[in-house]
Amino acid sequence: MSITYLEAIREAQAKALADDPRVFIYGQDVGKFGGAFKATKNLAQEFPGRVIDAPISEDAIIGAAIGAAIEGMRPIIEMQFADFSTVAFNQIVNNAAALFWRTNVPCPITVRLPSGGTSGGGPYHSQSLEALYAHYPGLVVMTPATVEDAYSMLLEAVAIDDPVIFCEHKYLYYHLKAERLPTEAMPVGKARIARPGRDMTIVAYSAMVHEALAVAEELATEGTEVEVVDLRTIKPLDTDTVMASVARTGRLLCVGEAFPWGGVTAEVIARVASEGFGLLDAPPQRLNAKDTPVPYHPNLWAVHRPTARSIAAAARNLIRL
Amino acid sequence: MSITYLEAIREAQAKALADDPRVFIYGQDVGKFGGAFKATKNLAQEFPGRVIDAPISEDAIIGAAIGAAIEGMRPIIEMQFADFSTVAFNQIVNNAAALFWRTNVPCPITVRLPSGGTSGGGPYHSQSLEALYAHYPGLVVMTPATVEDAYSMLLEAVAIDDPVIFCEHKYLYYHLKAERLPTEAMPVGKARIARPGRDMTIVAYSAMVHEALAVAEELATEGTEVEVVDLRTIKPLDTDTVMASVARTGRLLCVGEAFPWGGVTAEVIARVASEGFGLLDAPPQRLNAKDTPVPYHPNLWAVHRPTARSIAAAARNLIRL
Amino acid sequence: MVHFRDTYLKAYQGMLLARILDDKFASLYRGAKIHGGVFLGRGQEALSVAIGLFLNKGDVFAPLIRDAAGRLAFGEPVIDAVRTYLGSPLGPMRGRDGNVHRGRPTEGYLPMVSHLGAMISVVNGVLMAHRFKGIKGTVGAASIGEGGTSTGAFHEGLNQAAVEKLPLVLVVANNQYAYSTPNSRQFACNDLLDKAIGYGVAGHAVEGNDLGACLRVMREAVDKARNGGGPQLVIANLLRLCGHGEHDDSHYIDSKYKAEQFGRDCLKVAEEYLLQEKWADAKTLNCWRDEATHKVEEAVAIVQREPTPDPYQENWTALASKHLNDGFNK
Amino acid sequence: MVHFRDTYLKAYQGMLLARILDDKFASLYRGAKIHGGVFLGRGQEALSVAIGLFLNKGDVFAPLIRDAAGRLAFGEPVIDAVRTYLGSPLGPMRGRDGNVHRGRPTEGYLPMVSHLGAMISVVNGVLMAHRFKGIKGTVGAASIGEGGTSTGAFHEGLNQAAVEKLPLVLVVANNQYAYSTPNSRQFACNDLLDKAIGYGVAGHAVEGNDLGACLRVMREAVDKARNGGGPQLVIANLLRLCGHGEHDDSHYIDSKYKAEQFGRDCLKVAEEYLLQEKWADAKTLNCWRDEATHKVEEAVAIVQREPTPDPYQENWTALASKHLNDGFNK
Ligand SMILES: Cc1ncc(C[n+]2csc(CCOP(=O)(O)OP(=O)(O)O)c2C)c(N)n1
Ligand SMILES: Cc1ncc(C[n+]2csc(CCOP(=O)(O)OP(=O)(O)O)c2C)c(N)n1
Ligand SMILES: [Mg+2]
Ligand SMILES: [Mg+2]
Repeated sequence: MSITYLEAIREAQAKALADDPRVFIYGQDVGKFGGAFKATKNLAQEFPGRVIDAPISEDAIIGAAIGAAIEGMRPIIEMQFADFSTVAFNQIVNNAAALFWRTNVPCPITVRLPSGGTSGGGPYHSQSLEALYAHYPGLVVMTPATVEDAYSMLLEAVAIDDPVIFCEHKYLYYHLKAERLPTEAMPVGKARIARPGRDMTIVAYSAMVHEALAVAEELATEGTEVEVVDLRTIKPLDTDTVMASVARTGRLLCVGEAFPWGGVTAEVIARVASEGFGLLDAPPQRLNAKDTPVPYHPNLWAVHRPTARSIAAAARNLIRL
Repeated sequence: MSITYLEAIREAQAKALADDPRVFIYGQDVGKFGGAFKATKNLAQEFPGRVIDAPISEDAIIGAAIGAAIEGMRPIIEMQFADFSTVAFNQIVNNAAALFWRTNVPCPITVRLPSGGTSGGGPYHSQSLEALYAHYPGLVVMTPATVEDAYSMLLEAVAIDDPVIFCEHKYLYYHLKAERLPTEAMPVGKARIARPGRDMTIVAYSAMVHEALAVAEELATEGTEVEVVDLRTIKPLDTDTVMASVARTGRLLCVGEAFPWGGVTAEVIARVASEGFGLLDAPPQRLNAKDTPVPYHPNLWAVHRPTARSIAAAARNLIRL
Repeated sequence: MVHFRDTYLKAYQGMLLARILDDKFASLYRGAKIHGGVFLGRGQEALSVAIGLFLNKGDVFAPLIRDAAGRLAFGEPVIDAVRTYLGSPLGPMRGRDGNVHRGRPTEGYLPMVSHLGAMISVVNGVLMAHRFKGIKGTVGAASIGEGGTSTGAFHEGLNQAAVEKLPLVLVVANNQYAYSTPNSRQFACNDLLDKAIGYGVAGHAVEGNDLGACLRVMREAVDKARNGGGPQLVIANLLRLCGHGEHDDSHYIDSKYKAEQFGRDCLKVAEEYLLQEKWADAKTLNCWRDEATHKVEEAVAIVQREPTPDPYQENWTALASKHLNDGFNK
Repeated sequence: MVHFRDTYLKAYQGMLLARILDDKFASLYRGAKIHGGVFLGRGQEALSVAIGLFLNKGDVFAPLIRDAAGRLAFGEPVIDAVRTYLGSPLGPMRGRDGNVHRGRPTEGYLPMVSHLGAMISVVNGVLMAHRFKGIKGTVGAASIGEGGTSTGAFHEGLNQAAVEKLPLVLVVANNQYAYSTPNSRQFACNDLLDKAIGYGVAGHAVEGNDLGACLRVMREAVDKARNGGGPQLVIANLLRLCGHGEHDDSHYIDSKYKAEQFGRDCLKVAEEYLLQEKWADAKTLNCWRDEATHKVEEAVAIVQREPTPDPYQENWTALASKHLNDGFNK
């Protein structure tokens, strides 16, 4: 038996619904239809009345989740694509994220954002919005890179008392498979050494972890041992694990699929440069998507975002610095 | 005669309206009333039919600006507070910002965001959102710190063929005065050495420039010469000027009033660390607002954002590193 | 009729208390004792109090800036309001948020965010949760101004309530202006009541400065919602008898409105009615006024002796899960 | 009546061309020649073509995903559509955006963003610009699905047009589903037409699969808008005769709808009418079909020989002001 990243997300939701009567799912087409990506397949049938189709009203969808959370429920919200969360932006960052700080009442909602690029997705079905949500205080932002993390982190997202932005990568939905679902998991907020190495640290998250691993594989054949750190959660960001890795390797390349200005790679480098300056044997480097909307045509898309090829080039460059 | 930062904004709009028939102003209460802050005072009377009250529909306000810009107009949009632009977020980042890249048709709109904290403003009338807009491709983000820049940069914002997010600081509205309006200006996208110094660079923008200047003044009495760089525009970010300054001083402290994760300070440090690593004699440091919503009570507010006091402490710390 | 009289008297006293509380905030503002804005409900107390009055424990209420009366009627202690305006760390918002941005979410009293319309769907969510939990017979009320009806959030929220057939009472206080913006620049329908049919919800109109009318209409709307009638849209016609905030002299309000029936001060209208019906005499009114003034002054005196927030006692963490706080505020 | 006949014939040919173009996209999709989604207007061509047909040069049109017919009628060359779907660098979107996200803004043909409702206010802005520039007699049309009426953007856009009394024709294609979501989960009014009065705009209803009816109603709506009648809300009843996208088998569509009058294929309905009126015979219809097929095949053949985008020729700059580009893509 093997299970995909997408199926893991479905299974986590099934388990959350089964284990906790406070959980319900709300979003466009999540009911009988099972969601645009089938992440809620059969859940409406298995859990009658608890998987609810919403109108095309993202702002009100999040608003309702907040109200339900105040009453002790644990809503899971599916945005049809991460990109459409921009019309729910205000409710997420100004209402959900601020509630606990303002009132001492927690707001345990999970917002699932099908994120990231796929070939032919174009500017409005490809975005990676983790940096927007991490910038605002009051949110936990998860970016699982593995089937195991997709499963266990989604369960943890539901259990956490704070609003969680769960960035699940569409490219990994079908591409990524595991043998079985995990029975235990690393704590939320801890990064993972996805591959150990002594010559250079590549910090990545979500789909880019796999590009980084491919690069590590490739560079190993050239005698360069790359350590790959999978951030798992970008807020909070596990500076300690990153710093410990850089302490071992002396070199840092940070890779993200999002737009380049600000964002995860800037935050990681700023932290390492200010708190771990002495650990660095070379200037820390970063690689992001290009500073344009995400292009539609595969030729353009393949160059817009970092890939194993461009990461390898950057890594080879860094090793020479 | 003396002129405030707020008056400079009014004057720039008056001049834009007078000089260019394509310009109009659209926003809540901007007409006869002259705007919540009086930034459009008398403009409706002086330019009949060209300063238009909008309904409480930020999404549609930006949408209409985009349509008008497509037809060759040059709309200036006033958000009543920067914080309310979150409900226009989608139109700004996904429609206005992407238009030129998608279609080769420019989208010359100026969105004025009364930004930043004032005592008693609280979580929803105090935000500094420059990082959100800088993260998305396709926008120019201006953060004027002086009366002169408020005037000349707003005129330039209107002249530029791209959508400009104009972050004007509410705290500076009345506090900041100049003798006269400028007749010439530095180019957009160029940072300014607000005060030269050889021991340390403080990079700041908007209201924080003045806090940094106060610190420079104070540290000068202790024998530390602080160079203050005013970024003026945070996208594009003038890396060259920052780097040249750090080359002179060897030390970098970057200060912003926005939330700490990501944002301007992370971006500046990431650039200097990756492109100017060798210039640094000490770890680059940063100071931002705290990672909570902006508090209401003045006691809390004064500690939430960086002030001359906390910046001075960080600067003294850095000089010892 | 006895019953109505009791309700009326109670409501009047709520209006009076709200007016006196608001007046106190205005005077504290003038004395620079309040930081930031002060937003009053002057002229809107009759409508507002009627909302709060018919809600029970277990119901939910999302008031807006002009709802001092409704908040008190819903059960807000005067001192909560004072503490929030003065930023006391002992108040429900602990100096973190202020003025009209206050509430106690776990008591069904939702603290508004500034963004107009945003609280409507939050009320819906509470009502959906009640449904999930099998709690029956509760109602949710949300306030909005006529200006707020132009927001996307208003539309999405009301439509969501209609689709879910929630017991939402959405009260639109049409005070003719949104800040300085007159209705002619805000909407183009003949009557905001015409919106009800387009959402498939019940509609009610009321003269918002007539306490008796407000009580009758609001009771009907709340009862209908409570008894399975789905969302109720209440449109009240009235006038704001103050600035948008206390910084605003409201010179832009067309004097024609002040001459209209609905431009009369609802408190005065109610007083006249009380006197006319002989439900109270001038002496009683004075006595109530003194009581209310005392209540307000007492609360202010208490709060003014309270400590102000100490930023060094603050934990500066926005998350309930302390261990997930990012490292910034170390 | 001669005039109507001409319009009808032209419209029919537009529908036919759109259908054949859509079918071609479906077949290219099945052949994996198109990356990403393919979204068809099957069953909605009568309504869509009628929108495009009554717009003139100088008018503005913001179509949505099911508007292949309206786009062509508005003047879109077939090759623009093909180039966009295939991502040709020679198309209007140059491979940067794709499929239904296409247009030529300076020709009044607005390229949709995906976010539903967002284009309505953009049309308003164009019309406001016309007013500023003293251009008279132009009209703006925007399409939306019944699902899209639940967005805040729809509400703000229609209200804005009403306040500004703009010549906006807003056409709601009520095809009973938004993706898989039936109307019962989308809105609660009896008839979407009931929304018009709440905005203070004119309302029109039409059977969306009856070309004659669509032409009559749309002409009336466009004429009224053009002649100062303010915004016009057109509600069409119809059925989508395909999946949401070509990846979707639309199994969720209730078969009862297919039995309804409005569930009949508008193209067939129009053909029958043409034959019945003897405005065309079977041979002519075949001939038109062949012509349209030829046109589409020719365009596809041309585009398939065109180069694909070269990422190394891209300047990767999102700003028109090249000198203000930030340094990332150096
Ligand atoms: C989305 C949004 N935009 C702008 C504002 C700023 N604002 C605060 S109150 C107000 C006017 C509200 O008018 P109305 O809804 O009629 O209520 P009233 O003040 O008349 O009671 C505005 C524009 C806001 N709070 N939210
Ligand atoms: C704001 C927003 N949310 C979600 C989507 C995803 N989405 C694309 S089409 C669609 C269904 C649209 O239904 P309707 O408006 O009825 O148009 P139809 O597809 O039936 O023509 C959805 C939910 C979107 N495009 N925009
Ligand atoms: Mg009002
Ligand atoms: Mg539909």
